[in-house]
Amino acid sequence: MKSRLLIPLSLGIIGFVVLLTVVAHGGQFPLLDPAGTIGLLERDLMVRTVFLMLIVVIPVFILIIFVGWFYRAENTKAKYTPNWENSAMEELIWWSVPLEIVLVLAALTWSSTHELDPMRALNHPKDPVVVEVVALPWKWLFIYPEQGIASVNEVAFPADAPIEFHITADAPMNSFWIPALGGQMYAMTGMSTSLHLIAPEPGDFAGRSANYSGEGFSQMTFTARALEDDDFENWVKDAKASGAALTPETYAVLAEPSDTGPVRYYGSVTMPFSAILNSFMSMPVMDHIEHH
Amino acid sequence: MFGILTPEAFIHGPIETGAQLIVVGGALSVVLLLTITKRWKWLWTEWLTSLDAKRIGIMYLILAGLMLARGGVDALMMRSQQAVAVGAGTGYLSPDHFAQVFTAHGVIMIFFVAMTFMFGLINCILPLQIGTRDVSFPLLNSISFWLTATGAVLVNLSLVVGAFAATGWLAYPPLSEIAYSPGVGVDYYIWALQISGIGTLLAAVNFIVTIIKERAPGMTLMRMPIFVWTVLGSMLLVLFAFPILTGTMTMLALDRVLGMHFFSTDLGGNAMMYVNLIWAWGHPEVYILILPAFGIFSEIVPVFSQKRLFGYTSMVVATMAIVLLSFGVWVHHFFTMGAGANVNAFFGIATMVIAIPTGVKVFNWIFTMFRGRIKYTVPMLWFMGFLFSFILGGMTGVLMSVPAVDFQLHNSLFLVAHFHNMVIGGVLFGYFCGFAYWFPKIFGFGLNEMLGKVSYWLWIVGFAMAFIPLYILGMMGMTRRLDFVDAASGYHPLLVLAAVGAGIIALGAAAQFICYAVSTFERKRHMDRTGDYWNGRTLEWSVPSPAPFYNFAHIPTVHGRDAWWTMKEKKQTHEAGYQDILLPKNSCVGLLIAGFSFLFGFGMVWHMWWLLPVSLIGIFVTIVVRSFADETEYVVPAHLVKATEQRHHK
Amino acid sequence: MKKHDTHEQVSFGLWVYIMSDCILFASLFAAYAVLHTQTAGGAGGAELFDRSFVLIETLILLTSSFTCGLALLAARAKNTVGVWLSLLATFALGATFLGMELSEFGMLVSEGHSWAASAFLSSFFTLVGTHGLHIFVGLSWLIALFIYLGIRGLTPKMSKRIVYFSLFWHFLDIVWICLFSLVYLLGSL
Amino acid sequence: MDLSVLPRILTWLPMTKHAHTDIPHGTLGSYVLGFALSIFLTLLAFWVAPQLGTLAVPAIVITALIQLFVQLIFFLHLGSESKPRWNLVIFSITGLIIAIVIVGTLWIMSNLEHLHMMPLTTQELYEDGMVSPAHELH
Repeated sequence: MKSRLLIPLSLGIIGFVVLLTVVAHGGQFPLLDPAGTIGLLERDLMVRTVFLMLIVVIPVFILIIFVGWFYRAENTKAKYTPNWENSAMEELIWWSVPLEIVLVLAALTWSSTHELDPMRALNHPKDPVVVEVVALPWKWLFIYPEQGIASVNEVAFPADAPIEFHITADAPMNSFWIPALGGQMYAMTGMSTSLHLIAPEPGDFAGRSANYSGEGFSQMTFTARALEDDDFENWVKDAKASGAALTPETYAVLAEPSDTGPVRYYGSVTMPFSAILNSFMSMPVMDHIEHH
Repeated sequence: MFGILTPEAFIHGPIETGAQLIVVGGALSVVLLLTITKRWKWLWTEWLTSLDAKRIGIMYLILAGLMLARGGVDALMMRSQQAVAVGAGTGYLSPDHFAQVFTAHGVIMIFFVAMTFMFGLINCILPLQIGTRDVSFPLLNSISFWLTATGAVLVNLSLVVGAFAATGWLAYPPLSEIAYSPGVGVDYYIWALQISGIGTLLAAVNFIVTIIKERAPGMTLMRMPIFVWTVLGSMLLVLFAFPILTGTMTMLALDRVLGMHFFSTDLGGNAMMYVNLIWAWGHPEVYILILPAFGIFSEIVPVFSQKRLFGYTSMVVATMAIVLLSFGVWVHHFFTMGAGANVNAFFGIATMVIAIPTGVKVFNWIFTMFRGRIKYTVPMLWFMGFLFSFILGGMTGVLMSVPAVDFQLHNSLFLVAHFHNMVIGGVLFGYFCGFAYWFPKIFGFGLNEMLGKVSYWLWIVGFAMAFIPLYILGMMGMTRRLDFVDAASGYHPLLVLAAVGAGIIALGAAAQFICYAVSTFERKRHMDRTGDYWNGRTLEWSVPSPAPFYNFAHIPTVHGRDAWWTMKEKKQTHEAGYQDILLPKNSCVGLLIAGFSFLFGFGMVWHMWWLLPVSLIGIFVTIVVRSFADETEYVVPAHLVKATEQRHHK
Repeated sequence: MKKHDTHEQVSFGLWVYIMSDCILFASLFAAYAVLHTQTAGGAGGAELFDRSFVLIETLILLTSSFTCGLALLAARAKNTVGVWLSLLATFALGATFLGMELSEFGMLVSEGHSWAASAFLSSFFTLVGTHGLHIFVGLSWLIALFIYLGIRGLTPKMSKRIVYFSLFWHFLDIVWICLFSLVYLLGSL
Repeated sequence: MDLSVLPRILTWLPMTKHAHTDIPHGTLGSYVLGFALSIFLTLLAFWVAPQLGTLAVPAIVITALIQLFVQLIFFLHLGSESKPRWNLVIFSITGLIIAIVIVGTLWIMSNLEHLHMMPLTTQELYEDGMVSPAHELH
C-alpha cells in the first residue's frame, strides 16, 4: 500500500507548489527584497539562520522518508532488531550536533540583536530627520518637530538619510511597521519607543499597524515616502501651506475614535509630542476621554 | 436585581441569531431526546455523578469534540471572510463581529479543545497504564471536569446573551480595559478562564499525586511508560503556570470592576506588565499541550514499529529539560516591545536551547522505527503527519526566536502559520493519534481503518493548503486579524486558496465523525476480544476492552519497562482467587460546586452582585454536607469481579 | 475490608496545592514589586504604613499558628476539650488579625488612599487583600471543622482534618512573613 | 544533611513519627521553640532592622528568610518525611519558578521602563549604556 501511495503523493506536492507560485506570482515580497538597509540586514540574517537550520532539517527529512519507507512491514528483507533500544553513540550525536548548531545560532543571535537594535542610532554623514509618530484610534499622526508641521496617514523623509522615529500612542497598543524598510516597534500610551530606519533610494512604501487595536485596525495603513532632498523641501512647503493647525483642540477632535480618513496636513503644531506623551501621567483616563 | 443584564442583550445581528438558534436548539433537542427515551436516571447515575475516571475521561472527550466543532466554525468564518472581503466593509462580518470570532476561536481551541482533549485521554488511559484502580482523589476529578465544562458553557453563553471579547485571545490591555472595552465581552473571557483554570489546576494536583503515589508495586519511576512521564511534566507545568494566569486575570478583573490601575493607561498603571505576566503563563501553556502529544508518540511508535522504544532515559531527560526550560523563554512573544538588546538576546537564545531536547525526541522516534517492522495503521499515519508538520513548525519557530528576524515576522501571518503548525500539526495530530490508538481500549471496538485514512489524508491536504499560503502571505507583509485586504496588496488569491484548504479540513473533520458513526454501527465486525487490539506493550492492554469499572481484578506487579510486554513474554499469570474491591460511590458534589461557580461567574459578568455571596455560601454548605459523608466507597463483591472477568475471557 | 487510608495522599496533595498558591502570591508580588513606586503623586508606603500596628497583627497571627500546633497535639492525645480550646483560640486570633487588616484598609480608604487612587495602592490592596482572603477561607474552614466536631466529636477523620487545616494555616504564616517584611517593612523605610 | 535532625538537636526531644503513616509531626517542645524563635525574629525585624540605616534592607530580608525556614522546619516539618522526600523536591522547584518569575519580571520591566518612560534621545540612551554605539552602515 505504501509504495502505491508514493506516486500520487509526489504528484500532489509538485502540483501544489506550481499552484502556489502561480497564485502568489502577482504580489510584492517586501520582507524578501526590502528597500531599506535595516530591512536588508534583517533579511540576510533570516536567510543565514534558515541555512544553518537546514543543515539538521534536510538530513532529518531524508532520514524519515528512508527509514519510514525501507523498514515498512512488507519489506521482510530489512534487518529487524526488536530489542535494540539504546546506544550511547547515537545519543551523543543527536544531543551534541543540535547543541553545536544552537551555539553558532546563539552567537549569531547575540551579535545581530545588538547590531540591529531598533533604538540604535545609524552612523551616517547626514544628521537624522526626527519624526514623532502618534498612533490614534485607527489613524497615524506624524509630527515634524524641526519643520513645525504634521501629517496624517502619510510620512515623508529625504532618501539616503537616517530617520529617527519616536513612537507613542493615544489608543490601545499598536505596532508601527514599514515592512519594506525594516522591523516594527510597539506604539504604547505613556511610553516613547524609538526606531531608526533609512531608505537609500526614493520610493513609496506601504506601512501599517501590526497589533490589533480595535474595530478600525484593518484600515490603519499609511504611506511612507522617501523623497529626493528638494522634493522633501516642496513636500514640507505644501504641508505648511495647508492652513490647518494642530492645536490641542484640533488634536482632541483627531484623537476621537473614527475611520482612518484621507491623508491631511497641518501647517503649524502647538500640541507637541511630549504633551501627548505626558497627558497620561496625571489625568485619570476617563476624564481624558470625556473632555475630547 | 439583574445588574446590567437587559433584554437588549439577547438581540443580535443575523449571523449571531443563527448561532443562538443552534446553541439553544441543540440544548433543547438533547433534553427532548432524553425525556423521550426516559434516560434521565441513566444519565444522572452513569455519567453526571460518576467518579469513575474513565467515564469522566469520555465526558472530557465529548466536550472536546463539541468545542472542536464550534472552534472549527469560527475558523471557517474567518477564512471565508478574508477570502471574500476585498476593500473596506465588503466582508459579511462587521469588524467587531470578526474580532469576536477570532478571539473566541483562540480561547475555545486552546482552553476547551486542546486542554479538554488532553485531560480526556489522560483520564481514560493513565490509571490503566500505572496499574491503579482510580486516581488519588476521585471526587476532585469530577469537580475539575465540571469546572472546565462550566467555563465552556460561559464562553458559549456569550453567543446567546451579551457578546464575547473582541480583543484577541489574550486580551491585551489597554484594549481590554474598561475604557476601551466597556461591554461584558472581556468579563465573559475573564471568568470563563478563571473557573476552567481552577478546574485545570485541581486536575493537575490530582494527577501529580496519582502518578507519584498510586503506581503498581514494582513500577519505579524509570519503569513508567513515557506517556506517564510526559503527563507528569505537563501537570507540573500546569501547577506552576496556571496560578500566574489566575493572578493576571484577577488583576484585569479588579481593573475593570473596582477601577484599579494595574494595567490602565493612567495613574501609574503599566499595560506592558500584563503582556509580561500573561506570557509567563502563555509559553508554559503551549508546552503543557505538546508534552502529552510527545508521550502518545512515544507509546505508538514502538508498538507499530514492533520494536522497543529507543533511548528511554534520553527521552525522560529531554522531557524534564523541556519542563524547566519552558519557564525561561516567554519574552520571545514580545521582542518588539523594546525591552532592549540584552533581554531580547538572552530570551532568544533560551528559546533556541529548547529546540535541542525536542530534536532529541524526534531522533529517538526515528531510531525506534530504524530496523523495525513498521505497520502504517491510522495512528502511525497521524505520527508521520506530525513529524513533517512539526519539523517545519520547529524550524520557523527557531527562525523567529532570533529577535532581529522577529521584528519583521511578529504578528504576521507567518507567525500564525507557525503556531498552527505546532498546535494543529503537533498537538491536535498527536491527540487524534492517541484517540485512534486507544479508541478500542476506551469503547471496546476498533475504528474503520479505511475511513480513518480518508479523514487523515483530507486533514493533511487541507492543513497544507490552508497554512502554506499563510507563510507566503507573511513574507508579503500581511499581518494577522485583518477583516479585509486591499485589492492592490496581491494577498487575495492566496487567501482564497487558504479558504479552500480550510474547507478541506472541514471535510476531514466530517469524515472523522462519519468514521466514528460507521465504526459504531459495524462494531460487531472488529470487536476487541482480547483486550490487546494492537499487540501493545503497556499495562492498559492487559485488561479487557472496554476496561471493567474496577480496572484491574488483580493489581499487577511490574518487573520492567513495557510491563505488559514482559508479562506476555514470561506468560506471567496472576494468582488465582478474587478479592472484594472498594470503589468510590457516585457524588453530585462536582455538579453542585460547578453550578454555584457558574452563578458566581454569571453574577460577575452581569454585575448581579447578590449572586456572589449566594454562590459562595452554596459552595461552603455543599462542602460541609459532604464532610459528613462517611460511607463514600462501595464494595464490589469478589464473585461479581470473578463473573465479569470470566465473561470477558470466554 | 479496610477503607483506603488516603492520609498520605491527601497531605501530599494539599502540599502540592499550597505550592501552586505560592506561585499565585509570587505573581501578585511581582506586580507589587513593579508598581510600588507608581504612587501617581499620592502618598507612598513611608507615609501610609504604621509599623507598630503591623507588628501587633504579626504577633497575633504567629500566636494563632502556635495554638493551631497545640490543637494538633491535643488531637493526637485524643483530648477533645484541648482541641476545642486551641481551635477556638486559633479562630479568635485569626478573626482579630482579619479585623485589624480590614480596619487598616477602611482607614486608608477614608483618608482618600483607596485602591483606585494609584497603581501602588491597587497592587498593595490586592496583594495584602488576597492574603486576607485566604485567612477568611481558613476561618470558614475552621467553622466547618467546628460543625463536624460538634456533631461527630473527635473521630480519627477529624484529627486528620486538623492536620490538613494546620498545613494550610502555617502556609498562610509563611506568606505573611514575606508580606510584612517586603511590603510593610521595606515600604516604610 | 538530614533536615529532620535540626529540630531534634535543638529540642533534645525525640521527634516521634506517627505509627502507621510516617507523616512527621512536632512535639510540644518543637512547637514552643518554633514559636519563640518566630517571635524573636519578628521583634528583631520590626525593632532592630529598620534602625540599621543602609544595612536595614538586607537585615530585613535575612530575618525574613530565617523566619521562613523556622516556620518550614518547626511547623511544616519540611524535609523530615520518609525518603524520597517529594515535599522537599516540589518545594525547591516552586522556589526556583518563583525566582525565575520575579527576577525575570523585574529585569524585563526595569529595562522597558528605563527605555520608554522618559522621551530620551538616542544619544542619552547611548550614554546610559542601554544602547550600543551607532551602527556602521556599510
